[in-house]
Amino acid sequence: MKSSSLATISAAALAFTLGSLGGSAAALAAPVSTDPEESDVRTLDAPKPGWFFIQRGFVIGGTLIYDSASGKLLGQVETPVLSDMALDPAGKAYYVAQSIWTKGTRGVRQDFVTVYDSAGLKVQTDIDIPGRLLVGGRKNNFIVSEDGKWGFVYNFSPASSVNVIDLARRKFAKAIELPGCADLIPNPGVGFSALCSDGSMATVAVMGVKPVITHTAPFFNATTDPVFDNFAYDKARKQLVMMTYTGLVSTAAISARPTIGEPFSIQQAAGIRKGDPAPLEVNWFPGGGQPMALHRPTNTLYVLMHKGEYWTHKDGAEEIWAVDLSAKKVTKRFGVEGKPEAIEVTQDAAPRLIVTGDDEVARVIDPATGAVLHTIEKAGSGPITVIEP
Amino acid sequence: MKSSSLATISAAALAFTLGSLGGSAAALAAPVSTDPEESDVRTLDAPKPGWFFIQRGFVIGGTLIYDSASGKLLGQVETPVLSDMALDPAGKAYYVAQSIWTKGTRGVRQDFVTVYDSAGLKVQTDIDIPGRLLVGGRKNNFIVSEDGKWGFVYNFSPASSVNVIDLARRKFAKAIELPGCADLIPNPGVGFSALCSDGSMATVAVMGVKPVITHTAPFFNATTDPVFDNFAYDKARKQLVMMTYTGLVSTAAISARPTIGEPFSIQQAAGIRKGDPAPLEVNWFPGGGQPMALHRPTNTLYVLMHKGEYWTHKDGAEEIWAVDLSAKKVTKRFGVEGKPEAIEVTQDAAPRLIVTGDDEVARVIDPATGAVLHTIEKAGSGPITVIEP
Amino acid sequence: MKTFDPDGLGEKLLRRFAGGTSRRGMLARLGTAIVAAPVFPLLPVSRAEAAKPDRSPEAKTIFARNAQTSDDTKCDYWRYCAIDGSLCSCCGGGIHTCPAGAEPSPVSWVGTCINPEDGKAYLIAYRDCCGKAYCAKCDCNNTDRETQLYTPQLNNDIIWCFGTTSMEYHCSTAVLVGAA
Amino acid sequence: MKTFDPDGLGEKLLRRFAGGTSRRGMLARLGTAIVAAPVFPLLPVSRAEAAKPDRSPEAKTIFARNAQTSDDTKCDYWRYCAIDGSLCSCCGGGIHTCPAGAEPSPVSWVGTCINPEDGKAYLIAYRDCCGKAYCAKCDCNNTDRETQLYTPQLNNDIIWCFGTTSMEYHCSTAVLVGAA
Repeated sequence: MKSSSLATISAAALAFTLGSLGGSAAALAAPVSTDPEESDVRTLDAPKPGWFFIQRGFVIGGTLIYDSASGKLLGQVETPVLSDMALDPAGKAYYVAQSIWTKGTRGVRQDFVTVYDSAGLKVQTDIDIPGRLLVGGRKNNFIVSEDGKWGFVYNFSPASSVNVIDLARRKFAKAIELPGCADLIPNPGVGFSALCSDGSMATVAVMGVKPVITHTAPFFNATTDPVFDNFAYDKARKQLVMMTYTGLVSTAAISARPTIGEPFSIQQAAGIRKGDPAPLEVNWFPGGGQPMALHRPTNTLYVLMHKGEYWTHKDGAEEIWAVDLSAKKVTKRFGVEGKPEAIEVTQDAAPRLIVTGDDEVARVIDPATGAVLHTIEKAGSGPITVIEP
Repeated sequence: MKSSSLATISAAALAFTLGSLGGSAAALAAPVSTDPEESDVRTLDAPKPGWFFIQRGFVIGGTLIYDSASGKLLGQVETPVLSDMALDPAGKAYYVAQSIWTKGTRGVRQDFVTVYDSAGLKVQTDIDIPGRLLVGGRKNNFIVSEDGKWGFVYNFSPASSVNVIDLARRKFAKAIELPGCADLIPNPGVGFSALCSDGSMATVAVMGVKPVITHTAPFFNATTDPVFDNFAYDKARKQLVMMTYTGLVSTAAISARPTIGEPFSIQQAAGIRKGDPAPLEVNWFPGGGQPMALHRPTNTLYVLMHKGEYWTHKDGAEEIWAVDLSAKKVTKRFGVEGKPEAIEVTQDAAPRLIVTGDDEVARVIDPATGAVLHTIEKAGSGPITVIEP
Repeated sequence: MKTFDPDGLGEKLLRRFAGGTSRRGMLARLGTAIVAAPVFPLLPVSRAEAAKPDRSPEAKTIFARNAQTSDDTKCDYWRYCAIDGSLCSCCGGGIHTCPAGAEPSPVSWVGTCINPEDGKAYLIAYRDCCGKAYCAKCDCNNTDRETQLYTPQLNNDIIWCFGTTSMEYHCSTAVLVGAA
Repeated sequence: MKTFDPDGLGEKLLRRFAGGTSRRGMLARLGTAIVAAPVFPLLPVSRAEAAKPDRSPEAKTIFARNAQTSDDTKCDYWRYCAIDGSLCSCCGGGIHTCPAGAEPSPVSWVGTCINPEDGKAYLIAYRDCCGKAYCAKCDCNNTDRETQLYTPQLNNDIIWCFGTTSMEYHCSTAVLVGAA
């Protein structure tokens, strides 16, 4: 096949070159002045703090890798629609939890975690798993433990469970039933935690023979003022940062027995009245699929905010608010274009905000000034991922 | 799984209804006034002369079925990206020749023809074949014989061949090598014909033990004035209608020994000088991926025409020209919006033109007046298919 | 909570969600369900909610104030108060009808929407039609009382194609379950 | 035609298309190729063309008159006179470089494009990069001397991913083969 294909080309070149040269075979036999180029393939550096990753969305598969400094596209990790990407903390691999049918939209369902090497983006292996939740836009359905040894993939069948993957051995380890809970939180040395429909946080100790599940007391209302799925975890502080639809910001100290901090209102932190779920009341509310980003070095939370009534929690933003979590103060507000629904922030000393929305136009913003440094068309609708320290 | 899932919902409904009603179980126990609706599934009539089919394009799979009279969407045939759809002449089935990898963009390649019943659009079977050409926008890579018994799928590996499918027995029959030729033409009682790179038409008699391939004398120049792939065949006249980049229209009488008619210039048929491949010369040229449509009852050809130089054969149209093939005269010219690159025409007594382009906006046009009867957003970029008498 | 009586209030709703499945069949399913019972932790919350006086904002969301009852191919049709995805009404189907070749999911997320004509709240099951490529027409994303993944039956981002032969998402319907 | 000498003019071009494959390897391939010989019927046509005085419009197409040499992420870059698809230069690759994880097809369609700087015609191999989902950036569709399926090596619609581990199309490069 390859051989005859090469001949196909050669004959074509021959025929065509003869044509364009006037058909003198002698002329062609003479050496051609310009040397031919070789085809080659790019390799990538290990993921850098200035990079960001945007999943393209519901129609085109792929997660695009960008450099926030240049705004340039560096490459693409193969993340089929509805798949979840997680990073190897050592920077050696990208992991993609995905579900593929043998005949595209039908046939046999296959759930697996694909391991790509971060330099060549080549498939190293597929780790089969029993199943996973099919949903878009979430960052906490597939998490990797801080030591990089374990992967946790949320499954919903619609019975709720978590698939534990041994990333060192690259094989599925076990499934753990987790009734009434979702959204996985790293819990170093313990396993993972999750949020539950009764308003509690569940913690799952996975290391024992049988997993042990404990719950905190309920601390939020899952149906009247839910905590957004796309919360943020700070490894250094072992702290989870959560935000609710009304704008209540709370933190949790993650351990075998997590403790939940006192929530505060982002609106009150900005000097206005707190968000109210009551109908007709207009206020500034957080919104979007990925409505907040945590800059860990400075413990600053950046939140996508819009004017509206309650139950507009998916609306795109008109402003970005910077919240100093230590002082519980909104330290900056600035307007943003494009009604973004997803936000992330690079974790380096001079952080860059990345926002995108339904129009798939990403913007790289300097949070110090609110200035747009790069505008990138066709970047994708998110979620957005960065390298965490 | 199904059982627990039903319970999931029931519990949800229970919980939620309690919530919204104020939590009195007694209240819920009382009969609910409004009766529940049943979920059901649409079934379709057999394909009608007023229907048209538009393949969506390179990103979203599917071929949309529209009624040209109402402009309404009736349903979708599952045609993955780069697949080819053909109609059962009896109207009982849709055939889709496709290529699917077991893991989406990788894994094991599977080439097959899927049979869908035209009423329920359900998969009846997949007929495995050895391979097929991967290319978009072509109508003549998968054709079905007039009696509905045989399917012919063009394959390019890059060696050129045709896969013959027994549609009655629903199994692959044989592969026939066809060096240097492509674009399949029905040839009733013989097999099929095809166009070749030496400018000839090949005819393949498939019924014998060994296929017999004969060639006409060359009648066009494959590299300087190619015949567009998307030609049209008229079953009643057993006539093929072809058009070249410069605008030469020719017909061929299809038989075991096809005869090629004298070509005429579409531009001269409109009273202007003929199309010239010479550089810099501006003229009206045919263009697009599917640049012409044949209304068989009146032997009228509708052509997408644009102003420009030669080698602009993919450019979208500014005008549609109607050519009376019997009189070899352009009988009508009218302007068209949207720079369409594909055109078809329904085969009923009051024909409707359908055009679409890169913007995937389809327009249904009355060829008698040029009036746009329906404008359909997100219809697809084509190719467009209609029911042939 | 695990002891509530399936022959009581629960079963009536269950039958509605099953779309006319026989009572016997439903009870059998429920039997299994009680064992798995993934969402029963929900109930106390909802009961708690039920007590609150200000718990019934359905009539007053911005969606409800602007909803219409005449055109089910528009995102502001009253039943779509919590829908997310392509409207099957625009894809060759209907408000409770899957397009030809698609399969309705036996389970779904739910919404409680107000019919502007009688001002009453109705329970709506947003059943996905599954097994065909994404329709990508009339995409809507309404969020009245829509929640997050830990309350899945009220979340409209999940692909609700469970128990169907294929989980490929095509479009979404809005099936009337009954008065809420 | 089947007897032309692969050690002659043909082989030099062959080696270029193989991107530096050893002569021995190429001769082996060609041996097989002559048996299959799918496109040899092309040659008489081209030879005939070669005789025509007005056969060299490369310098004069509207594309060639407007082409530039500075930015290979734009559709009007001179080498793209017959390209169709996403430019690898916009996808993390380069003019002759596939993005990480993609695989260049060993075969391709070809174009003959004019470099505005020297006014000379060059043979360009449009090698697809394969095995990754469609890049969908910087989509171009230029058609200088682009033909139909029965002359496949001059057609830019075909997915030119033959002999790669996956035929999924990602983007297209424009590799300089030599002076035409």
